[in-house]
Amino acid sequence: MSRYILRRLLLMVPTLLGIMLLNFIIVQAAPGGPIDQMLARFEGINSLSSTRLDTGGGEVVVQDESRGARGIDPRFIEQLEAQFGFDQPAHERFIGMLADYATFDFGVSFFRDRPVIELMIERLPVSVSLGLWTTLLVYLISIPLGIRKALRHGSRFDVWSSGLVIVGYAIPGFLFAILLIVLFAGGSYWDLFPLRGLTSPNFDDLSAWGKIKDYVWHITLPVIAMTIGSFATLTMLTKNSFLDEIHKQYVLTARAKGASDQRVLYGHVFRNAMLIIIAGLPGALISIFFTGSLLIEVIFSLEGLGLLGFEAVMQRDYPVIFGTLFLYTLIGLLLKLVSDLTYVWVDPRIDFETRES
Amino acid sequence: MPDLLRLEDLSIAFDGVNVVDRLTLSVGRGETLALVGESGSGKSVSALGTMGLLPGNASVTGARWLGDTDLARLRARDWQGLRGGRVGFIFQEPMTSLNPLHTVGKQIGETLRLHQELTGKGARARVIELLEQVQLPRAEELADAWPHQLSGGQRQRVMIAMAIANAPELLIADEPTTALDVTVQQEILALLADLRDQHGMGMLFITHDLNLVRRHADRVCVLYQGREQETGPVERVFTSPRSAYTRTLLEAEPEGRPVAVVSATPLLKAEGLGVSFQRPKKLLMKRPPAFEAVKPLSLRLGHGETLGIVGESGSGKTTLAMALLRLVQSHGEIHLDGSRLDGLTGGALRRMRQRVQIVFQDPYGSLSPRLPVADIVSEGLRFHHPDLEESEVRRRVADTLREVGLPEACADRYPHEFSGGQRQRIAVARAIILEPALLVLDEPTSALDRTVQKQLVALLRDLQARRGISYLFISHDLAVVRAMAHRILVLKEGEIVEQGDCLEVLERPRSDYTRALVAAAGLAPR
Amino acid sequence: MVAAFTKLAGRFSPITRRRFGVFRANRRAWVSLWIFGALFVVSLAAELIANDKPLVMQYQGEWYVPLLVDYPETEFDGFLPTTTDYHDPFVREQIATHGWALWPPVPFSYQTLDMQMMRPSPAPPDARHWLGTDDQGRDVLARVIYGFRLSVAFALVLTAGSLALGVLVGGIQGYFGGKTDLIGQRFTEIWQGLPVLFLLIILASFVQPGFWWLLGIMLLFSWLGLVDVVRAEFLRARNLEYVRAARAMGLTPGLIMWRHVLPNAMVATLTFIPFLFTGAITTLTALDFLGFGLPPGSPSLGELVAQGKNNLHAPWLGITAFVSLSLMLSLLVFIGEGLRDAFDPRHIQHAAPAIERRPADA
Amino acid sequence: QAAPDPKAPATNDDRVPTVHGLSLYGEPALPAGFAHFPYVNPEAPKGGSLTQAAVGGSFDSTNPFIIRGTPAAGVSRIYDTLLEGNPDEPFSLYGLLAEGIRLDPDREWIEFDLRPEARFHDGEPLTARDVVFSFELLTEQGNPFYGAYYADVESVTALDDDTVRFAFASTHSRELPLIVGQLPILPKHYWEGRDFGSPTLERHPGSGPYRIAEVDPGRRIVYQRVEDYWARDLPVKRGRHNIDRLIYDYYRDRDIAWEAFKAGVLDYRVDARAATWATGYDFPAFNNGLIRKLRVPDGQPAPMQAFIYNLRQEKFQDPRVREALALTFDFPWLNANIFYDAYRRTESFFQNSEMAATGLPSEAELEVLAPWREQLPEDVFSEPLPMDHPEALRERLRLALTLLQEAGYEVRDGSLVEAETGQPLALEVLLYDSGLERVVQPMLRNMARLGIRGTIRIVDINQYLNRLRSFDFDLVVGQFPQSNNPGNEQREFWTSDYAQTPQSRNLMGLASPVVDDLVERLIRADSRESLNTLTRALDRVLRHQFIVIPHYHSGETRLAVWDKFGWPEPSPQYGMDLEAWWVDPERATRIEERQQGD
Ligand SMILES: Nc1ncnc2c1ncn2[C@@H]1O[C@H](COP(=O)(O)OP(=O)(O)OP(=O)(O)O)[C@@H](O)[C@H]1O
Ligand SMILES: Nc1ncnc2c1ncn2[C@@H]1O[C@H](COP(=O)(O)OP(=O)(O)OP(=O)(O)O)[C@@H](O)[C@H]1O
Ligand SMILES: [Mg+2]
Ligand SMILES: [Mg+2]
Repeated sequence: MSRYILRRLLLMVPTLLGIMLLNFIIVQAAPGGPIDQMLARFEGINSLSSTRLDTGGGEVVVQDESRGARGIDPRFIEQLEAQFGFDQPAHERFIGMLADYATFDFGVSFFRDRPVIELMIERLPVSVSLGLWTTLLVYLISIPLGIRKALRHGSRFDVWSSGLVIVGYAIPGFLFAILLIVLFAGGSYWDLFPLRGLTSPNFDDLSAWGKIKDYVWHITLPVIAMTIGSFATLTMLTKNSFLDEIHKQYVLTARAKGASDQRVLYGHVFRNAMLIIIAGLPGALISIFFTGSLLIEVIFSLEGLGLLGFEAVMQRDYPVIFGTLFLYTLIGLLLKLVSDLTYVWVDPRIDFETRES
Repeated sequence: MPDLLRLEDLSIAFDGVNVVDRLTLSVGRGETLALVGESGSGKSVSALGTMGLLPGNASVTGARWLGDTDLARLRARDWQGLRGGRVGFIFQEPMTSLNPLHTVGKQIGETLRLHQELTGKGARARVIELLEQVQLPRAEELADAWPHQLSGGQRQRVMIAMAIANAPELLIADEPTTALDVTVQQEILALLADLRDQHGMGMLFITHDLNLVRRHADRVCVLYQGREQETGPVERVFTSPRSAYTRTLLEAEPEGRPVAVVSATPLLKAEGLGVSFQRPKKLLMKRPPAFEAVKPLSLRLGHGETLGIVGESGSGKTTLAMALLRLVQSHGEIHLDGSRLDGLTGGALRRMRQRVQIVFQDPYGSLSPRLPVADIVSEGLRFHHPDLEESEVRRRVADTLREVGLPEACADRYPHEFSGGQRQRIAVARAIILEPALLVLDEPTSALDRTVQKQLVALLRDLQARRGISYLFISHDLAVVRAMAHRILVLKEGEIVEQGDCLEVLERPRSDYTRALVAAAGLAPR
Repeated sequence: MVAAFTKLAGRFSPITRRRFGVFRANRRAWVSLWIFGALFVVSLAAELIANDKPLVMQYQGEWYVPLLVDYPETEFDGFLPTTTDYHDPFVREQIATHGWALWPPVPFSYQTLDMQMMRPSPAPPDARHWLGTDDQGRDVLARVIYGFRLSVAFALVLTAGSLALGVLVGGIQGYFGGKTDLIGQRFTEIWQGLPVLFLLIILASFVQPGFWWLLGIMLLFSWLGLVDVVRAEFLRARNLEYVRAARAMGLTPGLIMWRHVLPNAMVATLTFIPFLFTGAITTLTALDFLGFGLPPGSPSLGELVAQGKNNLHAPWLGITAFVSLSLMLSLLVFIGEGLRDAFDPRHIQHAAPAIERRPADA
Repeated sequence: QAAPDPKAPATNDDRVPTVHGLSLYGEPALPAGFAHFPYVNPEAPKGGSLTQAAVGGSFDSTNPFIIRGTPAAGVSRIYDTLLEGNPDEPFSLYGLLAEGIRLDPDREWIEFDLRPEARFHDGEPLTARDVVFSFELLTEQGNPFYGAYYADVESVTALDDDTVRFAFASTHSRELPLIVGQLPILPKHYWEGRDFGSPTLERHPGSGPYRIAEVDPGRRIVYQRVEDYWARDLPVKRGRHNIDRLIYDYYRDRDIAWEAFKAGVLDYRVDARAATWATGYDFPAFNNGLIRKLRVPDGQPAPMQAFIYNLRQEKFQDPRVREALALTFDFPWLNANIFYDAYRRTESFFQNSEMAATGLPSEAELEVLAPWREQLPEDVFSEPLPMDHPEALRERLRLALTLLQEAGYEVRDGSLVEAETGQPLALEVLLYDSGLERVVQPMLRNMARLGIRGTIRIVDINQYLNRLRSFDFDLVVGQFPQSNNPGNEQREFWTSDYAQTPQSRNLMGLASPVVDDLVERLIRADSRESLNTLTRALDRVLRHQFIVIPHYHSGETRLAVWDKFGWPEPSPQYGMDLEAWWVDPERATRIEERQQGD
């Protein structure tokens, strides 16, 4: 096994390389680079507000009137190119980037002029908060619910709980988020929760308990909005895989031993049914932590990694794009390895090494 | 003294089809009641029904009493205390009945914990003790093994250990010794008898082995097609059976000998074939030496010949068979019909496989749960003979099913809807329908009653005579081996202790082990 | 109809019949299937239900079939030599005085702007627009009908495609294991790392991404979600006894995977189907958001969601989108459950609990 | 003409009088020694706070002068400028940092006498060296915009501690001296030795009425009124900067900001959407009279928002085609059905101002246009403005069809083709924001009725700009913002020099000698009167050429505020001055109880 792990770890290097290379090529090939972005700023067009994450309502176009681009000095463009390193050929830039990445130096954002790593660390609290609580809630609710549904397959409880999670899934998360805000944070109905942010402005002055309360108070709505859609798949997955297992002979054995339902389910069936749930975990985690919360972040004016990555793409902020990509990929690969190892831990019959002829 | 277990007019139906019809029986304290009967007659179902372990589509009616407890009115919580505590249950198919993801020790430990609240070191010691009681070799090591690392007989012993762990009042043993060689069988039954005598344990002993009934049961109840034929003391039933069915049952005994081999050109030849399994490595420790399940050995099997493989449970019979078929990693040479089998891969290996078929020791596990029987049986045929017409395929499936004694109507049912013996026959049907050149049979008759056994043996011999099939026949049942095998090979701890002509070995065993085996078998003289 | 079905089923093998029986016995699934089928069939005939042209009409004694033929307005004594706008008050007036017209139940198509409406859009539901209008003055009901068709078609193809690819790749990796798995997985990882957004941007610089383009691009990536679970299930299943049995029989790996492993490793896949399906629909939404969606004006449920977001003061937009989506998903999940039951060999009708909570024989 | 020696001492001779203010044309309206701007409330109470939303994104910089980083909203207010504008006049500036102003009558240089009491927030005096430093800093290291904006400034010299002189390279621009007065002054002692080019979040000192109090990127920025602001009693500042705390809360989503306003987290809201303005005000706070809606007239020319033709394309060469296409834009329907009648049609390029042409050309205009009579269509001289186009859609279509037919098009098989070549007329509207789709779709639909195949193409912003740069479009939506003092920028808008310059505002690629001439004359106009004549003439020429399909404008700012503010009424003529608002302490306490804190 340790040989296998070592091999997997070694293989991460070419995998990462491949991903970075492909991304490098594709990103460069896409129309509109950072220079164009800079030029767009002269036009008074902010590439971020022009995405459809937020349309002004389509009535009037807003342009900054004072800053007409009065013929941009070509020298300035050259200067920008040099600054961004575009005066070097692509392959040299790529190699340079890799060399930096090898030492975990992710460079400096083009537009924010701050180290990428710093930007990411700054965004971490939001992403971790959302990701952690969402994952916890979803798993803590969906799995027992799924099990219960499996037990009562076809019952009325099964039907209405299915209905509930499905409806939750079908509600577009961002609409739900807005609904929550209108209902519970806006000025029209109940004004119970804050509208934005992770903490209050006076967070630092609060007592420890006050801090916790403040944090919970802020995180409630975003987490609800994020989880609402996530129950369905996991619940149904749990239910179905339990249904699959629950009739197996070993369950009978466990019952013949006098084990209670709970014990049978959680002690015996669970482990057997858990495999696919684990299999889906790395993907779910990555998306919850790094991308899944984009719209929620926008709506609750939170600054998380999802937004960082998206903005970087829209702005063509290459260092941030590649930095975040590198990190997500690396974490993704590690998570995958961990989940593979959990397979073996859960089901000792699984082995990766033997090859089927 | 009130009976320990009393069933009155127990009827069981699946989706409206009656499989047990007004069965009445009782088991007293310290008494062994043997439940015998044809395969598929409802023995297992009755036992499961008694304990409320049948699936939801079964309806159970009639009175069931355990001592003063009315089982028909028991609440879930009370069942929990009863099962595994007052009543031990040994399932018929040990290979599939263990939780594949828990170690053996943990599964036995759980029983202890549930009913004796024994945990930690104490539990562990008791587990080892139990495993030793049931004659499991290397008990310390195997307690940490997963079920799939155990041989069939070993798993069965784990089941038994689990059932007796809490010294139950009543033990329901559904074919508890089918996978055990006769010597171990003896000891296990002695152990059970011990328990019976010490704790006054009552035992419902389901079996098809009449020898065992004769030796170990007090009373016997004969079932036929879900109906009770007769019940009475063993002596009486065996000496003067009242029902016609009992009589046929008693008379049936595999007999005769296979036809002599025509050509002795070897079909299968193995040279220095060995299999070893890696033992788990403890953290920071050096890896212990691999466990040699089959030590390098050589064997040969001629065209139209049957080689019987017998030996202690856990001696490597199954592993050897698997190795010969290239289903486990092995080393050494294997020749089939003159060509090397080891080293073959892909298509070439697959083509070989058409000529070599196997009946697994664990029929339940080897049947795809989501395929109906008709598909299971016809699959190989359709694949290897794609030119066959649909009607022809169907006809041959029906024929084969009939030949192994299964009603045609069962073709559309799923494997789990059968009795243990029926499943075994499905597995046999699947193998013989292809008419291979070599057929490996791993305990093909363990779950069959004498009548069906006899029928099957006759069928196999007939096939051999007609098609010149070679058999590799693994069994604990020396009577069946004698009826099937030309030559015999005795395995112990992965090594061949003896081989030679079947009758020769059985009548004049040379090694001590064989001698003990033959003696324990108590083969009827012929 | 039901009888015909039953008769048809009679010609199948008993096991199929049995499965069919189980499926039918699940009333929820059965009804869901019918509703879904009906909705889809209806939406296929969307042109007959929601259209801005009369189906047939008579004008000055002559017959016209505007549904099929484009008549210039000059035909009705107007001055425009181009296809008639039958909502134009002048044309309406002409038809009213010189003939009659049979309109579809919803007299608007998905892109009809209601030029005669005299209240601001988005307008709440009323007799003219049963589900109101969207922020461009188009009839929401008509858009839902067409959008349902488009979205379902998109989702159907995408789901089928990603299912096939995901199961294939995941299955091969899981079943063969070893090097195949090791290398295959690295390739999927690299593939997964491709920047979809940038590919879309590049694509959008060449073509106006239409239905098929989006489908293609999405198909390239949507299967990745399935690979891991399928692989895990295959990794486990390949060690099971019946798979070994199948191998011993000499079946090809493909066949073993297809007939033995897959049916028993389908839990996750089957569960995911309805979600993949609706996921495909919401993918369209997301793309619309980022501006890489279907061409402007296309009726997609995703676009409706976006409208709902941008017009919070018009809740009927969001609600309609939400109701259509959840209706569709519920139907699919229920159908999926029915199918699962039908293929579950141990399915027990009128499900008694799998684990007792009452006396066992009750 | 020789530039004056920059080293020359302050030109205190009588030829150049020292004045208190400048106006683009003529004299500033307020006399020297005026007490305060006429519209302000000099007794306005000080105190309170105003929270408003900054929507869309975040900020990561408190330096608004550089190209990198996203500066925080409102951050320029921490700096003072040399001169301060009076919103009650079209374009007049009065001394703020400058106590006295001397403008060379030949407009070759300008000198400012700085007020000795001027102080930065950290107490350091503000001197001429700071002015020179600021100019150099901004033009060299700042946003390239400054370099371009002040390109005609040849040199800046500190003549002594309190006097600074700007020398100009050309004397063409009337505006330049005034623009110079708008230069923000940064503290030299602070910035020396700091990296100006990269964005930071430090609370830089300025000299203005507010300083940065709190910086919380992604969430808010707070400005605190400087209690002992050195200029607080100057006439240009009296009665202004009354509110203690100006807070910008950042929201990424417009709708959430709206909710925040409803909840009372925000005090002040500019409502950009007609729909919310018309229907959204139905929530407890509003119904209880805690919120006031007000509409402040813009006082500025409304920007010309329009579909812009790419005149480089063959198909748009014929003005009749352009006119016909413009006829398909059915504004009344749009206004009634989409915009809750919130907008007015834009007709002129100088809409909403005295510079717009109306009716028949005046004598003066005729005179201006006379030399070009040959090149111009007769309509320019004979037809009154606005153009006589029918309102009813059917009639517009009829007219459009006629025009198209005149231009050589005909309908074949339902589609409009050029009769000679058989080439169908098809066009694509290029957008980067789907929000405008609803403005475009109805027009395309009407075009379809003429047999014109119109499509919308929505691409991301980068590609959008790329395509603009390569002139690869048919129709885009664009804007021509106008100030009350059109000047140099008109060249970039209309002249042939810019027709082929990528990224210029002359997107349509207009290249007309008439227009070029009018623009040049306009820039040199020496009085308001002649300026107006020239803009009207230009407007007339442009409108008769149908170079755009004009949209609509609102002409006012729609505001909603929690009812705790007072503001000057009437609002200054040429735009609102939020700095003159104040918080009414009594109402504020009542209101703030009902508001939610954040
Ligand atoms: N789940 C089920 N559904 C339908 N029929 C079943 C089911 N389980 C068992 N049967 C049928 O019930 C009958 C009795 O089965 P049972 O398992 O009791 O046989 P048995 O006497 O134990 O036979 P064997 O000796 O082969 O184990 C068989 O004919 C079998 O086909
Ligand atoms: N996968 C495995 N890993 C480790 N040990 C194994 C494995 N499979 C089998 N063994 C061990 O190999 C030995 C031989 O097993 P095998 O199944 O061949 O026995 P058998 O002769 O068939 O016995 P039985 O009669 O009980 O079926 C046993 O001791 C068993 O514990
Ligand atoms: Mg049985
Ligand atoms: Mg064995």
